[in-house]
Amino acid sequence: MTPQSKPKSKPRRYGMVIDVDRCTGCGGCMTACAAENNVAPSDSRATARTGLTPMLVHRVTREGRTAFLPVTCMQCENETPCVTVCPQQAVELDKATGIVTQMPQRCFGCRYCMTACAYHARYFNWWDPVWPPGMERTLNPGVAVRMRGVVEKCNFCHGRLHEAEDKAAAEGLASVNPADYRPVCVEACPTRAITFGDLNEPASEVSLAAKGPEAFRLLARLGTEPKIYYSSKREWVRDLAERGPVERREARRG
Amino acid sequence: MASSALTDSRWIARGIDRSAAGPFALWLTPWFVLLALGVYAAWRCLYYGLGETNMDNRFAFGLWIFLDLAIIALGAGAFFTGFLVYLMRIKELKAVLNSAVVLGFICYSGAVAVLAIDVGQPMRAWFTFWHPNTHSMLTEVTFCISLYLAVLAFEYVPLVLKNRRLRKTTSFLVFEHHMHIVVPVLAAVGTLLSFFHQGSLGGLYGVLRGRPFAFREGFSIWPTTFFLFILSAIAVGPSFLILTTRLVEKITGKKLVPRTVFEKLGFISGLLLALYVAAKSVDTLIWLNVTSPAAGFAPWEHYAYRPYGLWLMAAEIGLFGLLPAALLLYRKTRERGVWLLTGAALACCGVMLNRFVLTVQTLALPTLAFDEFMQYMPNWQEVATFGGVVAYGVILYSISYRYLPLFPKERELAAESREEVNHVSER
Amino acid sequence: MLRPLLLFLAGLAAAQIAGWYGFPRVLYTTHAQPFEYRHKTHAVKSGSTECDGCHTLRPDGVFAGLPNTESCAACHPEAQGTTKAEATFVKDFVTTEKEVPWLVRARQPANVRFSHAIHTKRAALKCERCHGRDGETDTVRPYQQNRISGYSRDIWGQSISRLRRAPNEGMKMDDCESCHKERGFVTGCLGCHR
Amino acid sequence: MSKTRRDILALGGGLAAGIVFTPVPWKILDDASIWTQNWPWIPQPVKGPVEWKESACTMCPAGCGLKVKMAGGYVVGLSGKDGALCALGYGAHQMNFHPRRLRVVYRDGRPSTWEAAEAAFRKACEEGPVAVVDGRPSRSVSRAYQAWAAATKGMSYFVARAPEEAALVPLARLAGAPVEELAYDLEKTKLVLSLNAPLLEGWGGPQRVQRLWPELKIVQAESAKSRTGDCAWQRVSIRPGSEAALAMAVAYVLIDEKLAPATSPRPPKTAADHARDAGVELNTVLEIARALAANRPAVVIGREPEPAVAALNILLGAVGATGGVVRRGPVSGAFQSMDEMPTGLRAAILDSTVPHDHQPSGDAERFRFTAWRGEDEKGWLLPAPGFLEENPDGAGDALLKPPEGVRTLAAFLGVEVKAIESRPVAAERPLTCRLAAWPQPASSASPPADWTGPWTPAVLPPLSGKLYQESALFPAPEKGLLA
Amino acid sequence: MFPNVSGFHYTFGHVLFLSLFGLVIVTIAAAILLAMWKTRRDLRGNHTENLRWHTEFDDLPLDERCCRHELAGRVEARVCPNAFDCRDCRQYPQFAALPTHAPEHAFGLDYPPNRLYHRGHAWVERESDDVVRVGLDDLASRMVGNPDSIELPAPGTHVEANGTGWRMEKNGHEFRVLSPIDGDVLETGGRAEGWYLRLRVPHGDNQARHLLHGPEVSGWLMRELERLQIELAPAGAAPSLADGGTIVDGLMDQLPQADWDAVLGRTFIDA
Repeated sequence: MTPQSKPKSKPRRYGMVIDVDRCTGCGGCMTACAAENNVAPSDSRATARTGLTPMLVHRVTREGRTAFLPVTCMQCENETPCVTVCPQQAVELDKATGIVTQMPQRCFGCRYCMTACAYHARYFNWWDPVWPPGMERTLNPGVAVRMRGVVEKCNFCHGRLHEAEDKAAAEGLASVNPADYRPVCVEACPTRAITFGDLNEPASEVSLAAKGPEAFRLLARLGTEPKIYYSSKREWVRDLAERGPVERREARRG
Repeated sequence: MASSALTDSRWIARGIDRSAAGPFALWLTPWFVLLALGVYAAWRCLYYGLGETNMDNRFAFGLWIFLDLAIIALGAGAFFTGFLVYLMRIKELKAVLNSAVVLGFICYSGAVAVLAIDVGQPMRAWFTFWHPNTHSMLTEVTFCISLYLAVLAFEYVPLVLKNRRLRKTTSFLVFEHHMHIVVPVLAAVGTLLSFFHQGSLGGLYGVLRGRPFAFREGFSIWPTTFFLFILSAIAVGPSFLILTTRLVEKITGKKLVPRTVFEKLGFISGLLLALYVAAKSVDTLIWLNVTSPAAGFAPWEHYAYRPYGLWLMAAEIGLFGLLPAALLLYRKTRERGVWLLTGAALACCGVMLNRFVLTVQTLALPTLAFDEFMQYMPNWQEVATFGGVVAYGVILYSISYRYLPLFPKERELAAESREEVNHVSER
Repeated sequence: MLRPLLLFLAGLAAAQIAGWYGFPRVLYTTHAQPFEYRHKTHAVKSGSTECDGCHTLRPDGVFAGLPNTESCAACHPEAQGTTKAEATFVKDFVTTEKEVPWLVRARQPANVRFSHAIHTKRAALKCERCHGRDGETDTVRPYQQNRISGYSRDIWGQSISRLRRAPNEGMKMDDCESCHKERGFVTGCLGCHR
Repeated sequence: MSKTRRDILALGGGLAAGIVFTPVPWKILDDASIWTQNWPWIPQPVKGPVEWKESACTMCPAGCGLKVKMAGGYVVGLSGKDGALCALGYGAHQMNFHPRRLRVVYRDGRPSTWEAAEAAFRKACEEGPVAVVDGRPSRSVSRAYQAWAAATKGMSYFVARAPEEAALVPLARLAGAPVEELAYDLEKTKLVLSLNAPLLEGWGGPQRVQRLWPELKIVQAESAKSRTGDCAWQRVSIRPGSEAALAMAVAYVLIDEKLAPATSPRPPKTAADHARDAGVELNTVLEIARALAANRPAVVIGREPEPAVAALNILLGAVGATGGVVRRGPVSGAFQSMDEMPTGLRAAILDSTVPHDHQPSGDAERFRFTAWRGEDEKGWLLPAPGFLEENPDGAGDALLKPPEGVRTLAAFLGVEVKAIESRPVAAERPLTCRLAAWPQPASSASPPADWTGPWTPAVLPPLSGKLYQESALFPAPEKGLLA
Repeated sequence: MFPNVSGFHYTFGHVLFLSLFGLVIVTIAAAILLAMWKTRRDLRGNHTENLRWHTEFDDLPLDERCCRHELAGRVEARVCPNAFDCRDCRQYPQFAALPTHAPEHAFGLDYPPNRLYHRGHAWVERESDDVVRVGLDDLASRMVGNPDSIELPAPGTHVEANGTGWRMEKNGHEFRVLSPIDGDVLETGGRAEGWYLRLRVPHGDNQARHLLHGPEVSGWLMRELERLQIELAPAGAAPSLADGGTIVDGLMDQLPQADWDAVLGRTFIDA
């Protein structure tokens, strides 16, 4: 091994804190995500249940109050359901970055991981991707286009991570300069509701925000240790972390 | 007429009467039509992608997986009868063994065929063998099922070679003879494999900690559903054999298997079913009081959504569990053909309901506090594809029944009945 | 009993010949390069034997790949020598300002992410490690394409069995991985796939 | 079994057994799966070095600054130069290839030719009068239009005002200032009373209020549920078309409670009556009024031009005050809005920056330059350069080469465009205005009850709203996830 | 899955999984190969005829496998354990010693006592001490009547007891007649001659021990006739075939509608 190859970059744990109180549900993150990650315009036969929305903003209303929760892959860290169930190692928890990576070219489309995901954050390519003639020239070269019959999800804009790594390598840096890498949804949020960074850095903005009193995680009690945190000053929003008692929901449904 | 070259009488074993070629072809025709339809639907799914089906991102598994699980459970009769005959040495079950093997082969090959369409990229299926993730239940399933299918095929071979015409070829005859000698080994291996994949099919859902409705704690890597699936599968396997055999008897109007064998099967089925119900009840209690709350889900909320109410659980344990168990265990009912059949039918429905609940209800229930309960209805492509598999099964079974000795006792039973007739005519 | 045995063996042999000798020839199609190119000559003439003399790395770490016609035209505004190849180049590409449609044997598919920067700068690998001694050749090998997968033959490597192949032969994932293992740089899927 | 059959079996068996020990089955298996990973019919991104350019977004009048990611001569990604773009902006580069992209001349929905269009326009000019309508008057090209219009007989220059600007017209009249010079000083505002104004849905530029929103208190009085209402500090639902009523009710209370100058003229009816007209409780009105008073600087924003709103702002003292409506300028000059077009125009020729929902009044023959076809367009549709296919300023070169058969309005008119060297800096100027009598309320139109659409596309060619829906945002147009 | 394949790690899981998988495959393969190898061996050494007979014997219903001594009434009930081959039956002597009670009665059929009978309805008559004649017994020949074709082994071929003796065809039904005894064909006859084969049989006293004679024959005939009666009843055979009435010659032509395929199969023990 050559000296240049040292020092090895120390493992990172990329994560997010989404300030629900700042989300206006404008959907910028969703289109930005689709454009960045070469998600094709949805098929004419597609429905809200068969579309590809690696980043999906849920509109939640309770007793007239409204909140918008952007939901994406939670990058679970413990017993990552999708990783453990995939029969052919098409999903893995990347040791270097803590990103749960979905490899469409290894995936054979059994969709077991989708049934395993509690957040419905995984999407299946029910059709071949089709762009209007010529529009394929607007595809982002940093991300491979998925074919039909495979599962895809948020990989934290790995294309941008690669660019940042190349840059770091060219500059002779051991690891990525934090300023060079952030997923497009973070950048696309007009209210800067999303904080992104390395949770292994105790001083990083994201680590601090994640430790904040208003921070919470969705379905944390499943014990999968998601790396996407939410925060809100509103208590009823924080209640959305877990499913409340039956009665309350009964009332809400009825 | 027997002598005319048109008929296939030379392929049909001596002394057992089968309908003439014409009617047989007539019987097969509708099934071939259904098969053709199924093939067309399957082709659409492969060619245009799975958007052809009604599955969606929430219902990533649909009708196909549900029915696969169901028929594989029902097909368990194959390995279990083999196990009983060769390892438990219950010789009288030989009367249904051949039929069981064919049924098993049909169920498994059918299931595998549907799976090949169900996955989005069949051509990459072999990745599972090349880069297996040993932590995945699906890996276990894939390995065991593919191997067991091979075993079933090998168990099928001697059966085929027993055909009247083929056995005229000396080498076939001899090979059949020796295959017959090694079949117990295959049966043993088959038992091992089936044990594991029936289990891991259950494990498939038990490990989903993201789906508290299905998630179960367990022993080492295996959740309790692993063991429940094995138990339920071997419990209904024999029942399914009873049903199918009686059905064949009804259709052909022949006695194929001694009544005692049915009762034996019924008893075994009932016994295991009782065991299963007991185990399942305990498991359910633990799940309701420990596992589900620990995951942050109020125990009863899983049943708070119509139509999947508590009645499902009640039906699973009571109507399709205790009742058939009782019917099959209690001698008087067991010996009454009607009750025997009812019991067997209920048992089979029970296991199907169980597989349905685990596959469909699991996905229908919301997990996030702000997502909602969803419904799913298969479309014609899905139904037709599976119909094709059913047709394939019927066709293969009919042909096997016609040309192969599925029921070794048939000849004797026929002779007996002939004697009876004769006595009557004498009196 | 002997006759069938012999026939069986005959079949066995036939299969071996067809599989090992015939199959590779059927599997790949061969395409000639646009015109003859001599790395050696250029190295001598330009006096630079370093690959990155022409195959440069851009500051943002992206590998520029093959030099474009413009940069070649710097030395070849018109034919310098007498070779037919050069004449073709000047006539068809320099004057028309078209890029040469080289058939790149080492091209990886779109789902592969390979950073020359990381490998040549951080890991300080020599180009030869993967590309062999192409820089010293007197000719460019024709491009062989797999009929089924559409890959360049160099991805699989020349030897159909992939046994006993040169260290730089083969650019399949396993090749990348084994090299990474040797150097203790085990990356996840994300490291090399996009 | 016959001898030949046995021979065939033996040979076949040998072949079958032998092939297993050759690369054939295994290599084919491998290559077949690799084939599925690179299906020829799956589009591949363009090859070529990536480089970043700068430009401005032309999808809506806000004109956000862009960083443009380009590869192989195509735009392959966008990001905001200062702050984020909107949901539409991030997909804007795909719009050039939208199925509804206009590539040939259309007349009354039927394909036609440039020659025919030119002939028709020449004829119209002879018969006159003709109007040139511009969407963004501050560009260099606008200057060229103005000059040309001034120099040509029977030719006049109009601008299409963005709705939020149009809403200020009544105030401008009262204040006697050109509406172009008026602006909301929202960056310093503490509370906004919005009357059906879609503040968070692209109002005043897609991201303007978004950015302020976390610190800005919004009281959303709306007659149709909107996302702004969802995110507002307070949501008040009012009867459609009763913006004026609410404004007057609030004004009445302000005066009553001595929260406004006592000398101010009172609205025609009592607070209670106005509240009833608006369909809200009286004490809701009280709360609103007190909130306005308590959170100064506060301002009232109407969706439509509404004198009552202007009057209320004057009472509030929000006119000419920090965080209210301020006057900036001088701008290049006061323009006539196309809403004030005289009747009897022979023809109107519209620049591609004119939103499709702006139609010239009367039966003037219509020549509209646009990059995309709307639903049904009367008159002439003339294919214009699409996104980044012309310089946002109209002068200088563009990042993308426009397709064949596409022309700019400037080229069509044959005016030559000079880049403006220096633009006047917009300096604060005093703005004073007092209310003599309570103005006659206009019959303000409220948004339809089912109005859910984002504002940004609403001011754009209709199809962009469509594309917005087609984008991954709403896989099923009818089942909008946010709707 | 295998070492050096991407994704393989030397973890307990992988190794265990791999070895289990391998073990199972090996077991299956071993079983199949064993069967193939044995097949090959049997095909080499030619006791295939014998093997065929054994498999067919195993398929026979129990009541058709009854021991000759049961037929003779020496024992109450006994199922033959070694495929009607008394030559190497250990218990044969002690059973043969027992007294018999069965009446000798030929039911109007011609069963000369100087002949030995095989369960496949062939008889053996000794010419000299190493030459025998073999023919079709009365019941069988009456049943068949005039066969459409006969396929006899060429002189010099070796036939085996319970192996194929010769083949016949009648009304489209072809069936084989089991050879009652080991021997080499000297000459072939036909229906006209009244015998079908002349065989040179090896020396040895118990060469013919497995053949029926005396009371066994009548007991056996009794059962055969009963069986026939039952089988032919649907086709309208005389009800009292067993008692008194005899079988007309060419029964197959008389009752064409009967299921002769089955009847022949059981008569000549041909699966």
